[in-house]
Amino acid sequence: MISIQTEDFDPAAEYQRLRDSGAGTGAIATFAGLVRDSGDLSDVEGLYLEHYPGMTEQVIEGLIAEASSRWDVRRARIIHRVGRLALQEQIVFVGVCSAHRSDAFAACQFLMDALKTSAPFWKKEITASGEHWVEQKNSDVARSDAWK
Amino acid sequence: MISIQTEDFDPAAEYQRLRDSGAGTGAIATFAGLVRDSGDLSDVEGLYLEHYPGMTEQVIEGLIAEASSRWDVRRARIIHRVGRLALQEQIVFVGVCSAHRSDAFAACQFLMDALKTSAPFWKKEITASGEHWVEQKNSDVARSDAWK
Amino acid sequence: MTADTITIRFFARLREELNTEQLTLPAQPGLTTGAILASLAERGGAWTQLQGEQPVMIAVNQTMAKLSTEVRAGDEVAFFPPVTGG
Amino acid sequence: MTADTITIRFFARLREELNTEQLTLPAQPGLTTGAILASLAERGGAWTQLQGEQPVMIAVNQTMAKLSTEVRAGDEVAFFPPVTGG
Repeated sequence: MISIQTEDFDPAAEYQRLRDSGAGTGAIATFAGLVRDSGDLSDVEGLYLEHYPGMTEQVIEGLIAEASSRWDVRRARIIHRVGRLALQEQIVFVGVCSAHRSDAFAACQFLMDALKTSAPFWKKEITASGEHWVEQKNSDVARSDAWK
Repeated sequence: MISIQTEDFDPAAEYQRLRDSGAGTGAIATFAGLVRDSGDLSDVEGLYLEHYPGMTEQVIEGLIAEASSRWDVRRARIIHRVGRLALQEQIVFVGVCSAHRSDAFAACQFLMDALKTSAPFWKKEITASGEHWVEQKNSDVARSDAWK
Repeated sequence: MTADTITIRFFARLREELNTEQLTLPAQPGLTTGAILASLAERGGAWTQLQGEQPVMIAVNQTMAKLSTEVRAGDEVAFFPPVTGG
Repeated sequence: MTADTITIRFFARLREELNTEQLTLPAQPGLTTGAILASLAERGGAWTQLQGEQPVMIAVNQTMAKLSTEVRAGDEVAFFPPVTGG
């Protein structure tokens, strides 16, 4: 399940839903990304996140389908926020439940890495002295390519 | 922080504590293991977990120290339950917060893999027809060795 | 948008620097996304970056596309900088 | 436990099959964990597995140890099957 939303999300409720996926579930891996005080710029006070509605959902559905074909994925949940976000707010949640821990970890990490380089989101850092569109990192591209 | 306990734990409260680790935290990776209905045996109805009090805590402290020396670990939390556990109960929680997602994922996964092969816990599967001490898996040893 | 035009959308830094969210162009037989970028770059100013050194990502009908992808009437073409979500 | 003995502990499958949680042995100069295992195996029955094919893990004073690790009076030695937690 995929949600792109301006509202905050509740990881506890998401975890509970993943946990309720049946007696064969042995492993739940989750990842949450938060707004940090330093990115491309230091003294970051917040972020603005833009996305391409429609295409974003389509891309993420494709990523979940790919993860499900490569690993045992009993349920996958992705939430990505857009709009204005303050320091320490939650940006993104990826949760995967599986029979086995290796699959849960791999699928969760693959989804996060692929999300960073494939899903049409753009991040702008906001500081007291101005704004700045974040540049794509070579390290993110390398991490995503490593799954191919 | 390390807890070995018979009582259940609350991943939501653990996540919140990891999240409250300061404005430099950008990534929180968590893993939870649940009692599955099939392991070495099928039709598993529950587990009994034994540990070596004292040594367990010492080993896990060493693992957290190793993770902290290899990756950016702002906070790490490990909870492992012992005693009798029913189907779908939570067994283990590993949570790591870091500035960066790659460190959070790596440290969380390393801790889980190392826990499986280094910490003195033993699992017994309970079925309607009897009990059975779980054998160590070669795949777990291989995963743990891969971090060396 | 009518059946004989193509909708062009811009996102993020490109949207801001071109000061344009969306525009429409007439459809032409054999038109590619590369040809659209070339003709838009001729507008000068900030538009020249569409053929500059900074990479421009391309989507046609919300699927990633290449410079050689052909575009038909009714299609939605999007140009944007490399993505930075997550 | 007094100052001139060694405490031996067993866990999990070994504890059950030996029907023994803990025992004490007299300390001896140059005694190793391997020598302790050999002397316990001489008890016969389930005890022979301590020198059998199944691996026995060893800890001395709650730190992983080897067959050649020397053991002194007051030490705590533990024998157990490969661990299976997590």
